[in-house]
Amino acid sequence: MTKNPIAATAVSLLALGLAFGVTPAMAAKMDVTIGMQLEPPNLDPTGGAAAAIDEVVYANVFEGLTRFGSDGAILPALAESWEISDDGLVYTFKLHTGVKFHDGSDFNADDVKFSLDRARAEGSTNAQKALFADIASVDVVDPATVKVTLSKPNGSFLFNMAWGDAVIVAPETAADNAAKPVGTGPFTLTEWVKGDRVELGRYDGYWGTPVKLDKVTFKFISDPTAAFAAMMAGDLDAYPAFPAPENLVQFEADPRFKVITGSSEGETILAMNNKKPPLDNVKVREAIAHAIDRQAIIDGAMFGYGTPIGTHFAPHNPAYVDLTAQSAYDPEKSKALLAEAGVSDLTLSLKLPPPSYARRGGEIIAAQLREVGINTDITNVEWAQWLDDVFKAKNFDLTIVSHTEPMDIGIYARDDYYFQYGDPDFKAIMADLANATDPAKRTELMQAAQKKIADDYVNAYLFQLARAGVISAKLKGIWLNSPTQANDMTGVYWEE
Amino acid sequence: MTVLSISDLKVDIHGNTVLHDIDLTLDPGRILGIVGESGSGKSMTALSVMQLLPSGSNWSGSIRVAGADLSIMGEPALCRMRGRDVGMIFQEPMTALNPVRTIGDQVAETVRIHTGASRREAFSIAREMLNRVGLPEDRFPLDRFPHDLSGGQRQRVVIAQAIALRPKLLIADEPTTALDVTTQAQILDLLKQLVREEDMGLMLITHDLAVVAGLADSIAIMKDGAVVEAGATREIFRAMRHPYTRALFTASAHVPDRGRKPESGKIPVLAVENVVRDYQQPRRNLFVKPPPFRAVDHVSFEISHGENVGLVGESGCGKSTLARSILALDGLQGGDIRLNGHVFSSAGDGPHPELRARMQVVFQDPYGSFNPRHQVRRLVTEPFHLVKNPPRGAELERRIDRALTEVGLSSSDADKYIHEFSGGQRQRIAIARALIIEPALIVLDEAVSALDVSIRAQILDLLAGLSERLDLSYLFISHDLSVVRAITDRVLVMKDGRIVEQGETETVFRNPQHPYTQKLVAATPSLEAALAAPAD
Amino acid sequence: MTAYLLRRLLSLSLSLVAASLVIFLVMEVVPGDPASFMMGLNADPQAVAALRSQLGLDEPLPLRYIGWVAGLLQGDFGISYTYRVPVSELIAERVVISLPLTLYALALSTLIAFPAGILAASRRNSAADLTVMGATQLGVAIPNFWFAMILVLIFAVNLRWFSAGGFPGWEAGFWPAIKALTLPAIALALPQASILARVMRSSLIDTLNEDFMRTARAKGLSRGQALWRHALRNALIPVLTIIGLQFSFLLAGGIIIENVFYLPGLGRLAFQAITQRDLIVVRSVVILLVFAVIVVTFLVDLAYAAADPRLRRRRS
Amino acid sequence: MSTPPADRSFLRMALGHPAFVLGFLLSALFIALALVSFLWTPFDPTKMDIAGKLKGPSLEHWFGTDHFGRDMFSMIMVGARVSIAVAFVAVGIGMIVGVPLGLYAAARRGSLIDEIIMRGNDLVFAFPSLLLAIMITAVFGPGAVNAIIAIGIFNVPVFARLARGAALSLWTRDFVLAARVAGKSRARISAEHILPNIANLLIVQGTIQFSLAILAEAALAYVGLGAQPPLPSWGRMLADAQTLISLAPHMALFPGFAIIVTVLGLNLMGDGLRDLFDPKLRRGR
Repeated sequence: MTKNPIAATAVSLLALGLAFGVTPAMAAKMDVTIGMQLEPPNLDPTGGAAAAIDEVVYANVFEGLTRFGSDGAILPALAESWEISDDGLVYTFKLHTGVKFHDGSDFNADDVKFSLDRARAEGSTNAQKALFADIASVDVVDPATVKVTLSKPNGSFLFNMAWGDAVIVAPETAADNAAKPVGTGPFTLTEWVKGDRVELGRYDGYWGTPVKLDKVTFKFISDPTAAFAAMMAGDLDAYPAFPAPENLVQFEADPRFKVITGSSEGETILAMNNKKPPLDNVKVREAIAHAIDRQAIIDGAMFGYGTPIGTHFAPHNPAYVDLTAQSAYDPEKSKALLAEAGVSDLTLSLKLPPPSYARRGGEIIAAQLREVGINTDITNVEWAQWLDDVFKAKNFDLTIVSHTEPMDIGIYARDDYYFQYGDPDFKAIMADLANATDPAKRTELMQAAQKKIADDYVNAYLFQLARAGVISAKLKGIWLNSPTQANDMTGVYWEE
Repeated sequence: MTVLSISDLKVDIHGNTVLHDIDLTLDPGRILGIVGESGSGKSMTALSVMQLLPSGSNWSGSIRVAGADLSIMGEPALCRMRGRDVGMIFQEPMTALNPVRTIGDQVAETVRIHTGASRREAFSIAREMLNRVGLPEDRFPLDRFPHDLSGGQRQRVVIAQAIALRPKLLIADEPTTALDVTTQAQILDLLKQLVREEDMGLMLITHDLAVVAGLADSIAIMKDGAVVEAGATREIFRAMRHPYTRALFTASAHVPDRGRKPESGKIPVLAVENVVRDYQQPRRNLFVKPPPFRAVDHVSFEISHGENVGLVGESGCGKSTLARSILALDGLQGGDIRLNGHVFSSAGDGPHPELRARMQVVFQDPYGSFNPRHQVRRLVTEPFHLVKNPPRGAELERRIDRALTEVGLSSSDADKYIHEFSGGQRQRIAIARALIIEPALIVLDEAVSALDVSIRAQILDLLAGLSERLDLSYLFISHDLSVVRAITDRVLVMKDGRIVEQGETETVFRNPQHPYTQKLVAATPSLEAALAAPAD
Repeated sequence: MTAYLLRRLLSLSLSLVAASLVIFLVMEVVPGDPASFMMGLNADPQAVAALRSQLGLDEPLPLRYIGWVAGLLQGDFGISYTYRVPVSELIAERVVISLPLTLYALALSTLIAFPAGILAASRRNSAADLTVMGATQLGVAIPNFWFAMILVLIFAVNLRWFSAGGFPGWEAGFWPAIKALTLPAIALALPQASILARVMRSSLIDTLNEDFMRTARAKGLSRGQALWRHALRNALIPVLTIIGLQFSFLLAGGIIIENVFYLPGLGRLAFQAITQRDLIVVRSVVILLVFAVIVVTFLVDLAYAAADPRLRRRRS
Repeated sequence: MSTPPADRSFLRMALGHPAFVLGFLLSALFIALALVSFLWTPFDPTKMDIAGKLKGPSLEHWFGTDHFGRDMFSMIMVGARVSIAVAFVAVGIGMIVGVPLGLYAAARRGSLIDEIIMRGNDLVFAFPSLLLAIMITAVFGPGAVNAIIAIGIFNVPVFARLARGAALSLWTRDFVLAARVAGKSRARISAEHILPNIANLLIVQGTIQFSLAILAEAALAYVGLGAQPPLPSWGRMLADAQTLISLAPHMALFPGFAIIVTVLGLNLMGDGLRDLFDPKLRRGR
């Protein structure tokens, strides 16, 4: 870059002009404001579980060895290429050179080793430590080459490395990333007004394809009305995961906006406490499943956005089996099953976390259950309380929650998981799956698992959460689907 | 030229006639006394002249102030008249001044509003006026606030602002009623002097015949919204043509018939010995506890069987505090009080009920002495709480009936509520309440002070009669010397918490020994003395 | 008077101590573990335990109370559990929104209430009085969050005169910031103005009935002059109390309004912190608000003394 | 026949007070709606009809239907029940606890207990009320009962202060002294003489507090901390309506009007009662 003082003055004058809004109207808009429902508690994806962290920094501020594409494919990121040993145990990553962290320091293989070792170390506060569980060692071959040795073959290792929790950080700045994130991405943090917004500015030293935006603002508007008003008033350019599906109709009718709908990884279920009588009786669980009219819930709570599911699996996955018919809406059958189980005058607690799928869905389910003679005791809880009361203490009968982690049917194999299933047969299926490498065999096992939990009516499976967002009609390059929770702004631009 | 002439004035408020047939004239340098009992329309007459009648009022007739006809003056003209041509002094000096503005400011305001004088000029006039009314600069700088001043001093400030522009007419509406007698005498003197020197006309409104008798050149007696008699003061009193004038006059000077002299020698009904009562003063400094204020300072006296004892003193002398202590409502810091020889103290649960039943009380305010939610039956029987086996049924009815008839009410009044009675009747009920358990002693705390003279005369007769018939003792507390003189056998004079003089009532009043008593007696306006004095 | 203020100060400080204890204990019984909230659904129990000790949540109760109070006295509010930044920093960021909003709303409310109250009192029972009283009755009855919703619908969504909420920051300039606070301030001010106007009116009517008002009229002041020169200052004394109360109420009571307009203010910080179990933030905000209330109460006492010379006796 | 002063021609005077009459009618309307809802509502207020959601007002559904197709009018009727019950009990708690405290403090003026009661009051006043109510419901969990407690707590000092202030001025009145001379205990005097004479004041304040409690309940329900579904509540209906306000404004308007009208009615009634009870104003009439 030239060190011409006159040019610099001109640039800053121009910047001044921008600030005062005297730029010619013709100039392309270079900034974008994105609405988000939750504010990230911090900005360190390796030190927190909140999805909101990734939604701000993933691909924008931090990068990993690999990354997700908008279609869910695994793409190279900081690793230019990689080789996998034949036994599947050794991954040799060839790194990009000339990569700089936002503080100006160089990125090299040492940073990769540091990041991976830090994440898997004892006392690590990485929320997804399991991603790194199979790593046996990380070795620096040369500044541009890293060798990762696994303790056992893991078919999803590259997938794991694409997660936000596996981004590469620099040793000097890792401790402060929560408030001052320093990554290698195309954007750097310029300001964080807590409770209001995070602003990212373009990082000029970025190694990859330059981004087309100067500035990205993530604005945190949890209140759906406020979100609606803010979009309508033009305060926001996009709200990729719009919290109020009821307003989408209005956006669709407005030429200024485009409504994007894609699928998400969120299986929304009515979870049941499988160990608590009378829910330990499969007949009672089946009765509940038959009492529920999924379409009414999707229409009533989600205003039509959502796909009915009959098991805990994402419908867009090729291995998905449609089992909705098995638990079709049939109140008469439900009543018969309850009678068969010898249950009458049943009152169940229904604890509802804050999202509207739970609060609204809960009201509808309560009404539907009442039709078959089951009373519910609704308690609205905050997430913190839900974690304590439902997730940890298992003090509940029913709850509604959307499981948004990708490919998470494995939770049914956990003994102490909150809905307390842990069936030995199911565990066996999952064990086989972990060892299977043949795609056909894997599909078969996955389908068996889906059927097993549907047959056992572990939970009542409601619908796959739609990812419905609103964007300004002129904004291009936003992800339609969400293979992971992220707002990848690297390809976003304004149409002239 | 007359400063005020009113003819055929009629005022009604919301259709009710409150004044009619008012004809008055007042010449410069003269004092016109307007006398009447409460509700006679005295104040309304004054407000008509000021044109500050309450909203919803209508007036007709003619009012001329210094020749100007008020009926043709608009509000701006009236504003120019008020304060410049007519000044007014009110009854309550404690509330007549704005508490958040300095006295200098308030006096100067009269000047500034009418003359457009500069701030400095106005303040120098204010200074002059305050000096004039007896508030010298060294003790009363202009930046004093009203709360720094006593009632009498405040009344002087009010006078100063009323006369600041030397109005032709000064209206004083009960200017001394809220003041102590010694202060009253001073204020009346001041007014008189101002009238003579400034050649103003003064319209002096009062309920107290004695006040006007000594001061006014002419007098108008009002009753029920009309002037019943008017003329030169001496003429009026000499002739007493109108029956109401006569009635008022007799009532003012009324002395009830009291035959019997108290017996002595037995155990006194009440023995007060070396009583001390201190009040904790509010802290001014966080760390230093202020010395207590001694309201009652080693007071001793006795009341014998059937004896009526008066306790006189000006406000703040400690007489009410002493009364509360005697009634065992407050604790003592020294000395003791005995009733029929038994210690009567508020310590513990208070005196034994049977003992308490020997002493009852009648308060000053006929409106605040009764729970408005109870029927008379319940009000008068409240003291039966002190009796172990209170009367019931027919016996109770008989006792209520007797108590009510005793005080001149009828037994049918038992089922009424207190708001259905007049002030005088309420005091009768208060006396009935005191009488019903047949006490030996009744404490009468300013019991007739709030009553009009004619009613007061009736209540005094009642009290005298009861004392005689029922062998009752009274402790009669009052600021009004003439009343005490009329009804008591013995009198105690109290000042600053001490009894400065006591003795046979007549002896004390005829021949006061203590200088304070002398001052009190001298300051008390006396009707007889006023009429006896030569005309000036 | 100094003694009076000193005594007030002492009793207010005692209140503050009592308040801190109450807040601390209440926060202790709030269910929900901040550490497990922060780590999420699939968190490793070891990681949660590590975080708990890192946050100092495993120390004994009295020690934590003392540590907290000692920190407060030094201006150190601790580190937010969720944001991992000093609480004082968080609060400072929020105060620059909540405080101006409060003052703005208070100014609006006073500007509306004073003329309305004076008009109504001076023309008692007139059509103007009835209109003002009717309007204030309505103003008191309207829930402010509902009013805020309607304001947004009309002025932001339909007319697009204002943005629907949010705060550009003071660095965006004074006017944009004020503009962003305007709708919230109006929503907050409406009920407050109604209350204030009613208090102003009744206080003024009481004062107008005082004897000294008659004295003023007798001096030759017109009704208007008497009102301005004598009634207003006296009538202001009870009004001051209400303004003081409203200040404290607005400072904390903006929670819902801050939510509707997604303003990052103190109330919203507290509300968020409660739901996220960021206890250290909750109790710091609450104690700060209590402190603000106490300071304002004290200031009102001072203002009393300024308005009412009876309270600043010079005679000892 | 004699009647106590408060009852004398009270009815006639009340009927001549237009604000009171209006307030009484409005409040009575909602109390009546709440009572009728126990016996009858046009529809089951919890009955959903997803297909018939968000319908505007019609002859069938007077106030339209909500986002679940429930009948808004029926919900408002039942919601009145909740609002009124919560407010009533909360104010009741405030009175039952606050008034005796205030009376006791007044009877023992200047004592340590008086001091403790008044300082305790100051303390509660110093807390930001809405925030504390949110904290209370966060501790004990959301629900109507906890909303009652949270609102009730803030009513205690209101009544304690009012009762103490009014009682203090009565304690200096002569009729109280007369009762003391009649040997009555402070407790008995408080019950017999003080309480009946401050009852008017308490009723007036109670009415005002009642309306404030309805607003507070609505605010708590609005943030999700009031009565829990399926029981309808006005505040929650507003919260539900919020995102739909431009699509189905009737969902926000009707519950909003219900709150406004009820609160307005109670306030008008309270002011009316104050006028009617106030002897100063009465004499002027």
